[in-house]
Amino acid sequence: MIDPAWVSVLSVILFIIGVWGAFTRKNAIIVLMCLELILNAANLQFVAAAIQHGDATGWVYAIFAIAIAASEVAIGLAIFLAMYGQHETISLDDVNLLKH
Amino acid sequence: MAGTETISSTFIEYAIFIVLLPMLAFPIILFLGHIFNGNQKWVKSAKEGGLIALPIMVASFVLSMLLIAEFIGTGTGSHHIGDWLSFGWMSADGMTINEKVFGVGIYIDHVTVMLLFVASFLCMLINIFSIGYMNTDPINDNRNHRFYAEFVLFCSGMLGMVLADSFLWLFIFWELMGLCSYLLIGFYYEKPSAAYAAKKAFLTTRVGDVFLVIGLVMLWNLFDSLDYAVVFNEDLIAQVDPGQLQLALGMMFIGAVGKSAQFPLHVWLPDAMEGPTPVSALIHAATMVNAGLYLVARMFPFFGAPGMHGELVDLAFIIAAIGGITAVMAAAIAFVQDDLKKVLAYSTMSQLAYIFTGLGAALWLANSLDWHTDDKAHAIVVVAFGAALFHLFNHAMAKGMLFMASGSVIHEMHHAHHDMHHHDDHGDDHHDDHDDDHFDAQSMENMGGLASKMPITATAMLVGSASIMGLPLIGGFWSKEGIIANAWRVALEDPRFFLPAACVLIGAAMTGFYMSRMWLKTFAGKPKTEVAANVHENTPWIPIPLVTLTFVSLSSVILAGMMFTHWAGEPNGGYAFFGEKGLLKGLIYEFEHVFANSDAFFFVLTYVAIFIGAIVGPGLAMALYGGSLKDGEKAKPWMQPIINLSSRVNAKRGFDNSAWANSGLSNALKERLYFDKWYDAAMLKLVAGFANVSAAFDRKVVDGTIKTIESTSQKLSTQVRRLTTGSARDYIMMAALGVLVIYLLLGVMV
Amino acid sequence: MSAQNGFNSDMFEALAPELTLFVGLLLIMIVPNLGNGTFRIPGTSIRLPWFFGGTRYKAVASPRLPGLLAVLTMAVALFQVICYLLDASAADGKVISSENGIEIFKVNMFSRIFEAIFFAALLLAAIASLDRLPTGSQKSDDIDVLFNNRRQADFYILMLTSALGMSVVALAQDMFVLFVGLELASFSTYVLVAFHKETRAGSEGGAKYFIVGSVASAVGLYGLSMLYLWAGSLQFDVLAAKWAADGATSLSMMALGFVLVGFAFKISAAPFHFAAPDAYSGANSPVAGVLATASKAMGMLGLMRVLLLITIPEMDAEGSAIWIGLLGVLAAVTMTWGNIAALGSDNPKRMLAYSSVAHAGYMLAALTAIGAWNWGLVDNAGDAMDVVVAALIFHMFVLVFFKLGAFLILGVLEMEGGASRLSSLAGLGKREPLLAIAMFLFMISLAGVPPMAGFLSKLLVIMGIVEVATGTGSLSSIGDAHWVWWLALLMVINSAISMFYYLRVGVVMYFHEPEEGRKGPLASGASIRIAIALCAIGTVAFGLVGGELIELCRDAAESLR
Amino acid sequence: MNIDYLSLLVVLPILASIFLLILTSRLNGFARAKFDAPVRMAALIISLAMFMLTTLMFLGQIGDVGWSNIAFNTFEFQESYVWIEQLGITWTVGVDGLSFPMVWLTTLLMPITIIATWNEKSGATYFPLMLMLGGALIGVFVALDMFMFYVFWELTLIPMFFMILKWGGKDRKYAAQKFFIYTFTASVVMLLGLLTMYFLMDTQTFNMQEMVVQASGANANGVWLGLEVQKVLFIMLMLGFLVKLPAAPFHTWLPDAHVQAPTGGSMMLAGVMLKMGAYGMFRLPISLFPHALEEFRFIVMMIGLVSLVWGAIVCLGQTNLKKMVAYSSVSHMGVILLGIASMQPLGWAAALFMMFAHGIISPMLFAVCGAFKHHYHSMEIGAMRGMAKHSPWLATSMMFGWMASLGLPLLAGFVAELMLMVAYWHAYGWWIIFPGLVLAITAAYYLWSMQRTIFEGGEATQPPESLHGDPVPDIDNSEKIAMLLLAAFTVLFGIMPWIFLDMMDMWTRSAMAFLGLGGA
Repeated sequence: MIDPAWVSVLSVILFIIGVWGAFTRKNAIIVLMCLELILNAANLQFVAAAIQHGDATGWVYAIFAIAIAASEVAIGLAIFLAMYGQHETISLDDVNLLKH
Repeated sequence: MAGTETISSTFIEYAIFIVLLPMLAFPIILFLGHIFNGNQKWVKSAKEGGLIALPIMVASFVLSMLLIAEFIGTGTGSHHIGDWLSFGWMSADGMTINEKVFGVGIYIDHVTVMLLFVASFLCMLINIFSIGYMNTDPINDNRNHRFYAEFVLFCSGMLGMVLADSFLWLFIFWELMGLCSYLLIGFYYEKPSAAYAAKKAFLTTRVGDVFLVIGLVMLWNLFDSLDYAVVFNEDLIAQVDPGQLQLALGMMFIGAVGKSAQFPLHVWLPDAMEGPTPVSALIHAATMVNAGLYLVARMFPFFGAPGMHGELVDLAFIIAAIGGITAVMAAAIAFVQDDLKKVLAYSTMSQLAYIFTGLGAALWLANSLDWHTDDKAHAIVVVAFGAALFHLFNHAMAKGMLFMASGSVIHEMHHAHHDMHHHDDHGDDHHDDHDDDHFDAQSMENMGGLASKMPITATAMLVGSASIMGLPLIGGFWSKEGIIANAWRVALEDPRFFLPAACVLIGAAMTGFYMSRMWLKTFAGKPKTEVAANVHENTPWIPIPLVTLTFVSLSSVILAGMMFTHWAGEPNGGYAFFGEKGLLKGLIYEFEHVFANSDAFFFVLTYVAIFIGAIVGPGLAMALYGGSLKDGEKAKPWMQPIINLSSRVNAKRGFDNSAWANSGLSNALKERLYFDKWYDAAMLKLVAGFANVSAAFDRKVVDGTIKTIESTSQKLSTQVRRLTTGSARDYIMMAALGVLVIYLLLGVMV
Repeated sequence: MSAQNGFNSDMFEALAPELTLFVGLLLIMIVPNLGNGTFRIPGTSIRLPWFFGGTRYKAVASPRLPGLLAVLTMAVALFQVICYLLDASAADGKVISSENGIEIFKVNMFSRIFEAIFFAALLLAAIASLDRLPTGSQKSDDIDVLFNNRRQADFYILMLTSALGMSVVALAQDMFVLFVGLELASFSTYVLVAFHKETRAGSEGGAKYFIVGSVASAVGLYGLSMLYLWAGSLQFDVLAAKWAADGATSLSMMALGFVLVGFAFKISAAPFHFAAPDAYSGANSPVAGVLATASKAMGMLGLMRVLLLITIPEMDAEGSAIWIGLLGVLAAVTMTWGNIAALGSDNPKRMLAYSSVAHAGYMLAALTAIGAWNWGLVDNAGDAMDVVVAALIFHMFVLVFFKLGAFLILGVLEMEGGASRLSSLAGLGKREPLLAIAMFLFMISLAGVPPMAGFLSKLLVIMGIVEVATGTGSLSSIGDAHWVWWLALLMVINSAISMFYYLRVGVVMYFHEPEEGRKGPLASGASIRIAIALCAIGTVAFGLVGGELIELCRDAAESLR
Repeated sequence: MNIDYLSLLVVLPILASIFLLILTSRLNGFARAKFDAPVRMAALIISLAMFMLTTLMFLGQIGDVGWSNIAFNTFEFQESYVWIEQLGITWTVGVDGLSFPMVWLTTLLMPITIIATWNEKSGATYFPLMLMLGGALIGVFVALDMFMFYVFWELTLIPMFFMILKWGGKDRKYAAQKFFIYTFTASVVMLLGLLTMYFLMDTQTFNMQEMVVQASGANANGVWLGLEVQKVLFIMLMLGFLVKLPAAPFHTWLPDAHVQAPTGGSMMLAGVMLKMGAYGMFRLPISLFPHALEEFRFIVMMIGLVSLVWGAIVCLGQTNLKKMVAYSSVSHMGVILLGIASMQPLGWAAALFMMFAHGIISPMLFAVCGAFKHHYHSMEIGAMRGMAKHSPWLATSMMFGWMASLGLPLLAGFVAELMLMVAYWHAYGWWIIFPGLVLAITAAYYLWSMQRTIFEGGEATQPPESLHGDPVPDIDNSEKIAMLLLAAFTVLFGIMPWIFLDMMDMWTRSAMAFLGLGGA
């Protein structure tokens, strides 16, 4: 069995990729995907920690988090769809009617 | 003088009514005038308030006379009416708080009595004169009630100032007079020149008042009181620092300079002629200008106190020097004035300067002579002080008369002009009509030869002029000789006094010249205009004060014989009228003293003064302006010789003075030595300029700072809000930056 | 304090308000759909009426029905909460835990008073919304009406779910449970913000709010996972014990930072506030009001739980909390940024959004002061903490009235055709004097002018900060006071700056002439006016006689420890 | 029956005003205009009743108080109720020699202001606001609880803000905001100072009376709270009051507020509101921090002197009548600071009397300005000349007011100036040149303005163009009554200053002794 520490490392890498993507990518869908990466990084971390501490709650947390992530994607896609309907773009940079 | 014993008396209890009656009459007349304005009964029977004011003034006069009669010769008295302000005062060590009081009361002594008489008497006469003068001039219709209201208030101010028992109340009434002078000078408010003159008068005197306040405050600090009863206490005076006291008195003197129109605060007085003539008489003779003299005379106890021996001579010199300078300066300016009232105005200034010189000399003497023990020194001091006060008296009477007489002239000129204009309505001389619009009823260039047409006025004017000039035996002669003599007496001791002494001596000749010039140009010679040829003297009321005052001026010799100078100058008031010598002996004593002085220097001095004042000055004037009346007209027998003499001198000794008249000096004098110009320029350019710059500074810099902060923060706001770019990516980026900062800060903390 | 394991009647009693919400939620979902619909038994042609779908019954077809149900639900829940608050004392509390001893919920005054804040805000917003959505004809087969009817239901369903999420946050004793509640509330609000998806602004605001918010909460979740890695549990008491034992490690600090980000977004602290103005201006006004009050209170609640339960030093321990410097800087930047930005804003909603950022700064300043509560080891340190926490609670409570009230007034204008410029408010003083007076009261209350509730709340916050800063009470100079005193100074200066833009609203209302086409009284809308009136009454009443509420807040604050 | 008269004075007008405002706010246009007259009458009756009440209190008909024997920190008509128990906040009222003259003054000015602005438009809103303002002002003066004091302090801003905003001049929008923000800014700093002080006290209390007892007990043996702290708190509190006073360089809100404010607003603003600053100084920083005052006395003096001189000089550069009068207020308020800095009971009494005298005189000045504007539609000096001819009543009122303001003896202002000069010379010697100079400058600008308004205007000059050839009107009867009343009181307190000076004197004397101040 691999050392949970490696899982944590993977989680950190995923987190960094996710955050980096969240503020570098213009495309809303890709940002949403990056968001999922962050959430998954958290899930991995929960699992790794659960293994490390021998505590089952971590698994429960992870399952909850997956559910949350799923609903988040659903809501996000719905909102982006609405946004596309109005602005005819999903580029986050181009949707800037509200500012200052 | 040591302490003031309170003399129980009947009339001092009522003395407050001398002040209160006219003061209460002020709102009453104003109110009634407001209600009945234009009502025929009000105009005819009440003379628009004139006949309400008159009984009040008479009552004041009667009360004053009763008071005076009681106090002549009995020394000083005071009557404390009550406390006005009481307040806490922290002691110097900060340990205790004492109670101090500013009280209200009446204070009577010889100076008070004299001034009280002058003020109440003249106010009453001027009131009579006003009824004749004001109510017959259509320009004053429907606003005479305002005149009488302000007039009585003015009188109450003067009477209150004289009767006050402390410098504080002196100042309060002093200011009240300032207000009334402002109102009365600006009586013809619609004339810009009157508005300007009123403002000038108030402002100039206000400058002096500021110093007076400071002086009073300093005095308060020295004595913890302003009551005469306290501050004149010699024991207390001995304890104060002479330097401080001199400063305080000097400050107060500046106030007097402003009020009495002395150099360099003299500029308001000639302009004050913008008011109606009774006002001029009031300001110049009865009230306002005397206030300054009264204030300086009030300082006598400080100078006379043994504790101050020799310490205050500098101030005495300054008083005399200001007087001397003003005497010559004003007289010189009077040379070139053509306006009848302006000549009198400058004459007032000059004569007041005499009194200041006299007071200065007297104060110097009191301060440096050991007069408390030495009888001879005592007499010198008393006579010196008395002479100054006597001149005040003489001048007030004469100048009151002169102004009323000039008012009479102007009034009649005006009427004559008005009548002619009216009768010429159907005539064909339109050119003249046009000229008449600009007719100046006050200019002596338009007069001449009035002696035959206005005998009472001319006589009064003649006596008044003689009194001012100091023609032997008449009015001011007695006092003026005394002033000149005393100035020289001091000059022998203190060489600095040569300046004022020389000034007053030269001034005597100048006075002789300009007063004669004025009389001759007005009353002698041929009429210079049609109007002057048609003047009549027929206005009621006006002659009453003129005649009265003529006799008063002429009877000055009797007062002299009654030892007026001794009585008035005696600080303890112990010297009663007739008390020592009786009238005849007194007269002999005075004559001897003046005309046959045992001291050779003063003997010569007297005759020099008489010579230049009574012969050189008038002689020059006659040479230039003398002339006989129109053929077939004759003046009264007491004037005809003078007119004849003048025409003869003019014929024999007449010379062309056009070179003088057009010289730079003459022009400078016509421009009043540029004082007004410079002051106006200073006010406009410097003060107003600075004020405008300040106002702009306040708006642009002080307020601008706030506005800049506001506009800067608005700009900052725009900048800050610009960070909200509208792009969600940027928002996340900013948040990421925020995370970094959070870690940085947490790291710092750990 | 009693512990409660598993499901039983006691638990239902303890969680009555939440259950009320749940029931209400179900009713809104079911009731508007009741109709003559039939159910065909598969394979047969027998249709059984099952009262669902089909043509709606007239009684339930009213588009207003969901709203009224929601209002009723919320009112009942609020009533239950208030009853609890009035009955309970600080010592009371009920823990609901799983069978293996993991504490999930804790019902005490602290959590209940926050629920009161949430429910009050949502109730007022719900009342205000009753007239907002188009309510057309009653004909049930009209597809548009049907659609609107559905949307009505959606709106109030989302409101109730967010209420539910918020109460979970208030009750949670486990960080993850708290997070779940937070997400539930957040998702609802994302959709509420984007509710007017037919408008460009609505969809854009929703999208931005969603993207930034979900990134922040994802980061927060990641922080939780790290915290879990560090402590092996996300129970508050476990974490607190671990923190006290280990102190700050790099892992725990890292985790703390991430968690803070999640909450900082919710309270819109700078620099995590950027989406807020966009969201507020995109959302309809009652929703924006909810974001600025309830949602912010929720974030604040989370922050307080994390910072005050886990990381605060013990009363007798030396030193301040580890985050005090961080929070101090955050507070200073947030309040100043918010105020400066609001200063020149011409859009009243954005202006209120920025002012809400500034208010977040004030609250952070108070939290900062709590970090120094044991400064100087004074006897009354506990009091000081209670006082500041109570001040914060009071502040958030009364904020509901005047901030939400201000948004509701904008809501009235929105119904007339937009409130996106300050000039929309012009002439309100003439058109509707009472509304204008109410708006003016809200504005000066926001600025902190007595005798409004906003003054009392600001006064309490400043008093709390100063009390902490002055410590034992004997200073040789002001420089010896704790530096949080300067935060108080910055706070009052900021109040002064804020006066400028609050006052401008008053000026516009009373001075300027109405815009073109805006004449006469505003479009009717009784319910929103009732909500506004309630807000105005609350603003004035709690300012004049806020004593009882302060007492309640004190008790609640005490029950936190 | 024991009636709490002071609370009545505060609560009655405020409640009445709220009632009237709500009553009429639902009405629009014509219906509302019909309410103007009854509302106005109601406001007048209420304010007159209040005036009667305070006057009867003063005359001893109510309460039988020996007014001139009230020592420092003892209060009459004292009543206390719990307000916000949880914070120790009470509603505590009381008056002493410091506050009673101001209370009386407020009740005097309220009916006079209402009369003077009898025909103000939208009276149904205006007069209730006036009542509210009056109630709030009285609240400031009678409050003995720090919280209550602050609440009323801020509450005064609101009615005044609306008065300026709704009834003001052309630039009223700017002026109203400036007025509000300036005062608010200063007062929040003051609030922080008050709260810091509260927590540094041994026994924390909002009650001013107890605070003073505590402070003076500590000050007697040392420095309460330590000198450094005292100094900082002194500055923070003074800042709030200096801005309100206003003292240079914080004075620029005043001209704007005054010029734009309606007549009634200006009258109350100059008459009472400015005095709140001076009142606050005496009530809080001076009573609590005498040591700091001693430290800062020279700075206080300099601020006063700069206000005095600068205000006067700027007056001279004004062409706007009302602005000139506004700056003259700045100048006169400088006198109060000089009085405080003199550290003499006399100087303090001078400051107190200045508050009172200026409170009677300045409303008259602004009433005149208002009438000028009302009738001639211009505020420029020189726009209308020869008022003496066209509008003798206005001209007389103007001259009276101007003369009173420039310190003419036997009018109220003189007494204060005289007392100040005495105390000031004692404390600062030759600095007296500056106040002296100001006496002259004050005369200069007043006379200059009178020359161009009352005087002149003979046949050469015409009535102003703004009248469009209409006959020049004089002031109407209500204005006449107001002017006459103000003039009468100015004379009354000029001739008989002791009416209120006695109690002020007692207060300053006992305050000085109580605070252990002294020494030149």
